[in-house]
Amino acid sequence: MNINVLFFGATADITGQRRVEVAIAPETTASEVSQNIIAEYPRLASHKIHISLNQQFASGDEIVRDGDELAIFTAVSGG
Amino acid sequence: MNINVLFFGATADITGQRRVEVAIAPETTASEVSQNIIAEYPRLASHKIHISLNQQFASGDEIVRDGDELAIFTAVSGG
Amino acid sequence: MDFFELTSNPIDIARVSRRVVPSECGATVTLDGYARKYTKDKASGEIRETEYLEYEAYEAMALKEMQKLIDAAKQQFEIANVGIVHRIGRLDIGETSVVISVAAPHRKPAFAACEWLIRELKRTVPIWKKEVYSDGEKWIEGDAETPEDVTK
Amino acid sequence: MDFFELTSNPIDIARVSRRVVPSECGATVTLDGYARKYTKDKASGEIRETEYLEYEAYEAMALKEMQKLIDAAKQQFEIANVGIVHRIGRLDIGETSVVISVAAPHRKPAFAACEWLIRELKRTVPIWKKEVYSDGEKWIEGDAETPEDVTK
Repeated sequence: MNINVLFFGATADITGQRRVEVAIAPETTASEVSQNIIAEYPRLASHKIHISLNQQFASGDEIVRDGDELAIFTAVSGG
Repeated sequence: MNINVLFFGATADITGQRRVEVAIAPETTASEVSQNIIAEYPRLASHKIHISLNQQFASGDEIVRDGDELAIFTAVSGG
Repeated sequence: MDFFELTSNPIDIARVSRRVVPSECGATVTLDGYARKYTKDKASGEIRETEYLEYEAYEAMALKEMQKLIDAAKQQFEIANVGIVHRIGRLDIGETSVVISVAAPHRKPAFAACEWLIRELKRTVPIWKKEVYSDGEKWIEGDAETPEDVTK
Repeated sequence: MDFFELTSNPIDIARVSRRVVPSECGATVTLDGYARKYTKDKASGEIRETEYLEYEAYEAMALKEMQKLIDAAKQQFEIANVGIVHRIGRLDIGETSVVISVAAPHRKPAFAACEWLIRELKRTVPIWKKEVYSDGEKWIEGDAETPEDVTK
């Protein structure tokens, strides 16, 4: 089971990528995915991290499914 | 002693003029001038009339002086 | 730099909003007021279709009042520059009658000042609007409290 | 008609503000946000001179969030049409990064909706700004409450 993880701005700079495919176990939550990624890239831990799942802001409790799109980013700063 | 009286918009339409020179007695107030004009053009009496003296809104108590510019108009409606 | 003008030419609102921007600013709020096709008569509630408008100004006094408004806005709000342009003469439906642009380092005072300026302009700047209909015309009398109603 | 766009071309704010105007309207309020030369670091208070900016968007989600903002604004305020255009890519100082125009029959809800829309856009639309200085660069993290901070 695979999902796509996207990075933008600061998180893309820190991870050195914009999109990775990640293999996940069944019943994994969005928050577990992002915690794993933060563990892999510890510099992310010094930022407030937000996530979206399938282009909606996510609380983290959501169970991710095969093919889902999860994005990991810092607080938005458009405008 | 003469002053210039100006009309705009509705008051210009009612009086049929935009500017008249009016002879006044010493110690005449702005309000007395406008009351005389309203008496001369009774259709003005059906409007709320505002006046300015020398390009400042006037309360009417001001004593007018030779050469003053007094304007008589309805509530402004720019914007 | 602040500016205020009366013009009988069409108003380019982008040009107005850009003239007020200094380098320490981040936001400009612009009000674009324009000739509306349908208006409701305040007394009768009747809806009338306007063919065109005419604005007339007591020009010398209007410019003085606009200067006063800008001075007062800059006292009250943390803003950098203000631009006001009011059109006079004949306006077709949809044409801009007034533009007020306020540039400020931060957007909140820009919104507050722009809203205050248009409210005060409608109350204190000696300009009058005539609505022309297919079957007549009418000088509009403002419903805001113009200073010093001498008949009361 | 409402619209919302991301663009990597310069924004013509007059065109944006005019696209939202129907014939029953009388006022359009427009916020023009642009790249500021001097910014104050929120933590250190230090003033830095920015050379240029770069905006990056999560485009598909940004467009969904912009649609939600417009729907919510039209529920809450008596407004007719909303236009939002956000620039992405590189912007020189003084160039417009975002325009929000709100047309309404009356100006008060237009002001209120425009101010609400920019506040919410800065909180919920996934776009990020990088400031580039002569000696470095920095991705700005918003100080508004972006939904659902998963680290707390």
